[in-house]
Amino acid sequence: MLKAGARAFLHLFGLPAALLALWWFFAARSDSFYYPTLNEILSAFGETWFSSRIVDDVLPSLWRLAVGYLGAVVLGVTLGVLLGSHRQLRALLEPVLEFFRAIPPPVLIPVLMLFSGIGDSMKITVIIVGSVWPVMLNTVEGVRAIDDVLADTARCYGITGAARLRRLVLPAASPQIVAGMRQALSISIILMVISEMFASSSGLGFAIVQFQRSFAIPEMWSGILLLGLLGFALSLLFGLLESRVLHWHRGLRQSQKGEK
Amino acid sequence: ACGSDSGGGGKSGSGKADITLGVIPIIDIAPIKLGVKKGFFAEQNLNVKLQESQGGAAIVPAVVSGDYQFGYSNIVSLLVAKSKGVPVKMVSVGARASDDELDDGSGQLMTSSSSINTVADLAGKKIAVNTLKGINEVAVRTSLEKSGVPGDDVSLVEVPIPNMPAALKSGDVDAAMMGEPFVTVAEKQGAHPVPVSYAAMGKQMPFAGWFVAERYAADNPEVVKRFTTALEKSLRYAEEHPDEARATLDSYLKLDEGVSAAVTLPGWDPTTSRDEIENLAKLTVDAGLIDDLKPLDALLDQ
Amino acid sequence: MTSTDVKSAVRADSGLLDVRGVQKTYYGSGRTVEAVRDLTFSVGTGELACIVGPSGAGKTTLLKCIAGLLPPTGGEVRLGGARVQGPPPGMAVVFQEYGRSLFPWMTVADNIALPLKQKRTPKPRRAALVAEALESVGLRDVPHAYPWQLSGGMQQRVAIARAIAYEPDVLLMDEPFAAVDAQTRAELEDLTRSLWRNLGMTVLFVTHDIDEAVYLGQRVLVLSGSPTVVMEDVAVDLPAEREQLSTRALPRFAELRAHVYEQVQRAKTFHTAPAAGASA
Amino acid sequence: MTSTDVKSAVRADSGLLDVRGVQKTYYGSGRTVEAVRDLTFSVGTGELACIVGPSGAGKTTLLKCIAGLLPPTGGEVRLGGARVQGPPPGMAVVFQEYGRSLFPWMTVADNIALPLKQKRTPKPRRAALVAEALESVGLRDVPHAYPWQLSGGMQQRVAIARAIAYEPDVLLMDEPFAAVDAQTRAELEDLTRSLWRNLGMTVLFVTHDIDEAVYLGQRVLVLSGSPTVVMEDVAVDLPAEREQLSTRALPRFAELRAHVYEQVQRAKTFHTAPAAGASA
Amino acid sequence: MTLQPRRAGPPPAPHPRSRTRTGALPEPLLGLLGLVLLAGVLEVLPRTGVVSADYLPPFSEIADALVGVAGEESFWQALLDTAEGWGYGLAIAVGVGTGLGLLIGSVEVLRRATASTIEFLRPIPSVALVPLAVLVYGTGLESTLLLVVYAAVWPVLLQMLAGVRDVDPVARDTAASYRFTRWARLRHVTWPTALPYLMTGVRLSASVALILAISSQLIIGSPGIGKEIALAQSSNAVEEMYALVIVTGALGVCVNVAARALERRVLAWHTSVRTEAVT
Ligand SMILES: Nc1ncnc2c1ncn2[C@@H]1O[C@H](COP(=O)(O)OP(=O)(O)OP(=O)(O)O)[C@@H](O)[C@H]1O
Ligand SMILES: Nc1ncnc2c1ncn2[C@@H]1O[C@H](COP(=O)(O)OP(=O)(O)OP(=O)(O)O)[C@@H](O)[C@H]1O
Ligand SMILES: [Mg+2]
Ligand SMILES: [Mg+2]
Repeated sequence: MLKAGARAFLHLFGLPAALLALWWFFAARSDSFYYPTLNEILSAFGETWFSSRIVDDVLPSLWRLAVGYLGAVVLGVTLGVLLGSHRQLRALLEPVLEFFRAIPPPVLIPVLMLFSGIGDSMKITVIIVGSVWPVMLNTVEGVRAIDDVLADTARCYGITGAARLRRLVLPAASPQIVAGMRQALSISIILMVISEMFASSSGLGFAIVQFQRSFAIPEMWSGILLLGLLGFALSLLFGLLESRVLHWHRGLRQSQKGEK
Repeated sequence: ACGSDSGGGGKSGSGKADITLGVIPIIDIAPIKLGVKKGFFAEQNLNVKLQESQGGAAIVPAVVSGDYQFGYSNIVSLLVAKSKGVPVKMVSVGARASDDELDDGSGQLMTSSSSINTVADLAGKKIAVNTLKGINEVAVRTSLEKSGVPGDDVSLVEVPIPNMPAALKSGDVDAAMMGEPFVTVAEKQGAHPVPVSYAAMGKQMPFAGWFVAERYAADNPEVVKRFTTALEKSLRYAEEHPDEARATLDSYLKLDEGVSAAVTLPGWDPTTSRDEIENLAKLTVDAGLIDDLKPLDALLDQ
Repeated sequence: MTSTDVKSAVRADSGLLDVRGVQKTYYGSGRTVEAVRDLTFSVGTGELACIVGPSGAGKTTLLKCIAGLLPPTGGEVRLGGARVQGPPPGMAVVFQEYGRSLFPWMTVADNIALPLKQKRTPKPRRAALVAEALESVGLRDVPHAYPWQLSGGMQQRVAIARAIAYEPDVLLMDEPFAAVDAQTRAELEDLTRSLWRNLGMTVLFVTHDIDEAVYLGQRVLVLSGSPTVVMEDVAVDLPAEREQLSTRALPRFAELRAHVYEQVQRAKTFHTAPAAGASA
Repeated sequence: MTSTDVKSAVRADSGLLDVRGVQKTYYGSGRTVEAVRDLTFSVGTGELACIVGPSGAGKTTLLKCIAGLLPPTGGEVRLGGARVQGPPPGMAVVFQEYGRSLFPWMTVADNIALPLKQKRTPKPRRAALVAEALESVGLRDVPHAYPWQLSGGMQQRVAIARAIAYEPDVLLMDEPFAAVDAQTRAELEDLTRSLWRNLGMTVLFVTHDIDEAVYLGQRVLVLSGSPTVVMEDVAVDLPAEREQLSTRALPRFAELRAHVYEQVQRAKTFHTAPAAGASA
Repeated sequence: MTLQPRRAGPPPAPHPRSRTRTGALPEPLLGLLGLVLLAGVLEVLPRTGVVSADYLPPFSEIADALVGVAGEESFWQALLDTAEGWGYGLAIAVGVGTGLGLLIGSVEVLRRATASTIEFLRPIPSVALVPLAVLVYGTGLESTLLLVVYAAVWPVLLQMLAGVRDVDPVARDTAASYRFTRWARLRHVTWPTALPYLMTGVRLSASVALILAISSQLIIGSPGIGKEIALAQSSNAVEEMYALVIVTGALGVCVNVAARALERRVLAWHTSVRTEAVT
């Protein structure tokens, strides 16, 4: 038991620790202004984030992130199911969606500002608009790849409409949907940062940009560190969700390995 | 990459030197374009290449790393950078405020709201600035304090300058600190200026400058010298021939018909005096962006 | 035609199945297969007909056309007077690919209960039906297991349990007992017959086991090799009460068995160019 | 032990299969199943042994343990003297889930050729083997089709073709003829026997068809219901030359058949708690 | 489909494409229709005053500007520069992501050991790395490439990891029982299974790479469409800016068309493609 715990710990922190050590080693002998030593970053981290910034910057960011991410997931799955199950609709809309998908957020944001102002709603819109794609594309592909025998079975037994969606389409596509959601998670964080670079006065991204602009480089790195930690923490949470939603898939895929 | 001799970036001496300048595509840098065209840099045996970036995020590291030899920035950012120990120093003034605190092409507060006419009317309002913790913030806070309004009695938000007219019109912000050509654009759309501007901080006050990496300046004093000489000549020429400077604008900006004739040009007197810059530095200290005047000395010294 | 219309039409004569000139060609990437050439037959309400034919003859294809899952290239299928254009209500299908027809994200019990939920069977009745169906296929112990935790034969029996719990009017079964052991198979055969007689369903039963076809059916349809036509329609004139040992011991059983066997053997070489349809 | 060691050991007595006290328990999400309790038997080089047992008895599990695909929870499997820890060389398996064991992204011919490529069979020989194997399972016409374009029985025959083209020393087959029609089945049975006799392979053949087990095997191992033990090891003392009609007509065949049938019937209720007794 | 039952005889030879319902347009036309509708919306929105034409000009004016832009040689040079940064970046990202994905995905220990690091690195925005990139690589192509690759590698890597996990156990066992070498297993089992996932990953990456190529030009000012956009922005050349944005979007549409065509070829066997193909 203890051995398994130790191994899990090693897996979680082994590589990060090694990388940090590398940073430590190289930063210590570089005199570049832009690579502060790990010491500086860590002390900046403490000073910067264990302060009122938690409330002023981190919490608003997290709120936008949560709303934006959930919005993207809901929208992505909805669109994905629609496009995945209706070939004609997909043919009609795919080019339009691909068009928007290719437009960089820094260019898109000004346009969005025209419609949604410069408040939180704009930032949430940016997060949604940017991170809906992995969810949507994966859902489309997941829905398209539903096993034909399974689909026939559902049709025969009159499993249509909402029940079909809930009992067949979503579960069957869930491995792909979850893969898309995982992608979208980090993209949401990135877009949270990018959206907060525009018309903002609070937020994690805002803070990082300010640090960058005011040449507070250790603080900036500490912000990036925080982003990474945030991503890591959220991915752990996500892992819990994943193991609930996909436990059948795990089981199915590992069933032949026997134990575990 | 341009130029044939191996001195790219140039060792000191009077040989031909390739230099790359990091600039922002705004009207302030018209003299350089003009100067290059006029051959003032070639006279100094300098082969100049201009690299346009969006702002300090790319220019400062590029200068520090030696990818660019000279960079253009507002002085407040340079002071802040210096206060954090960024190894750069300023070699010349780049642009100055105008004489009219209601007509400054580089930094002028505009509003569409008819109820805002004086600085005092701004109390409690939302103001868009290009970058927080930068020169615009200093300008706004300084003007407010001067008018007896507490400097923090407004909320500042960051909006890129090109988006300011739209933000003004939609009422997302009450006023916006913008530069040309957007001052002219906003004016055409019915906005009017409020006496908050670079000129309001000090008429003809230098607000932007050219900087080099400390190491480069130490290794290539000769090139720096030649650069400043050519630069001075260019700035003076532009100052004295505003029509030619205006004509230059159309060569690197894609302005609408007639805009280049209408925009307000900044001042370009290159004379660099510590006192003038110290004024701005003091205001920067007052606004809380730097602690004291030490960065100023470091920026100008040697 | 609205779905209620279909429903009432089906109720009127819910089992009468009419296959008229059904033809099915698969057009695939570079491979065109005429799987079914021309099938015409009908199965009366409450009849139990078995279908035998060589592997690849098009039995599964036929069943899918009847179930409304595959549009025939030519001809039509009518059920209770209405043309089949999608899966008609009150029909259950046991697929040959039993493993893939179970929802891997649901437990065995949920797999069986889901179609009942769709039929709006009340909850207590549903639970009873699920338990009963599992019991009757000999899987009382596994309601909470997932399909992929079961052996092949167990999975197949779950698919059967799902179909019988549904209490369909028309039951289509595609080699439903292929993966179970001999004894279970015999039990399931008897189960099928008793359900059929008690519920008055129309049953179409595809099998490879000729003994099974004769033992189970009132008729045995012998299909030719691909491209498929009905080669013979054998009426099974065995007594209605059948019992594994005694019925199979009847001389008539042996006769019928031999006859069908002969037909199936002939089926493979029925067409002059036996492989013509399958070649690309 | 290096893989060359294993290889040479296997070559020495490549078919001797020794199953010693194998025990296998599946630990799943909340469901723990003791699939195989204690199996001990051995199959000599070049022997053909059939395995019968109730559905869910653990036949597939046993086969996977022998193939080195599943580590037994207890006991061990030895092949040619060496302990099986991964799939040994020269072994081919026909899986019960034939449909999923074919690679859908490859044509039928490629599916069969790929293992040969792995064995570094030279190209001309490979092509010949593929064509021959397809021919012998009656699928001459479909080398360029994809598995999902084939009927269930055809897919199963492709899986068989792949195994026989491989020319293994040890052949494990898990209900390999479940989806094919009676006549094809008979042909495949004869094919299996002739290949076995010509190539001297060791064959382990799981089936539900008791006739088939007796007809094919030199021995029939009867497994009990889960948790599984070997209930009986029946030696099939029929003449080595077998023929579908005449062999099955032998009185000894009927005796053996009846005996095994009885055993299988007993197998289901072998353990004191007869969990799986179907009641319908 | 005809209503008359058919008698035996030669097959009725319906057109293989007959599945498209009567009255429906062929797919490429439908897609074009979608784009035309979008253009219509873009025309109507500013004309009806929903948004001000000063900030979002009607499509016709954007199209005019587009024609103007297309006449300039500098535009084509910029397009070429963008395509270069994007193409190289995408190629590297897809190569690295696929390779790493296969490697990490098929070695359990690696998967466990790298999971936390991957999750840590992914949410770091490329734009935050601008100073770093400039410091190390200057303002040329290398910087753009660094930013593009950093952002675009994750979608491919993650999709690969998910795809590698999805291998059917029976297929895996089959490969194992025939003693496929590690390489053969990768090549013939893992790779085809992960391919559909990878296709999605590449499509995601392609747009991420394009976005980053343009954004980094926008910020760093290395030559390309992004720089042109920045210039148009700072000159208030609104129509021209949107014209360039439309070019960007069109690039995205092209990638998708190519990806779909590729998919029809390489995934013809996959359920998603084959069930939609003619039946
Ligand atoms: N999806 C498909 N695409 C192309 N051809 C197909 C498809 N499905 C079946 N076929 C072909 O149609 C023919 C009939 O197949 P079908 O599955 O109906 O046979 P079957 O009678 O059920 O055979 P079996 O007893 O082996 O299950 C076969 O030749 C097969 O190759
Ligand atoms: N992956 C698995 N996880 C959990 N339990 C399993 C798994 N695979 C098989 N079992 C259980 O192990 C027992 C034996 O299964 P196995 O597949 O070996 O039976 P079998 O003899 O092959 O049956 P059949 O003749 O029906 O194929 C069954 O009770 C089954 O539920
Ligand atoms: Mg079939
Ligand atoms: Mg089995």
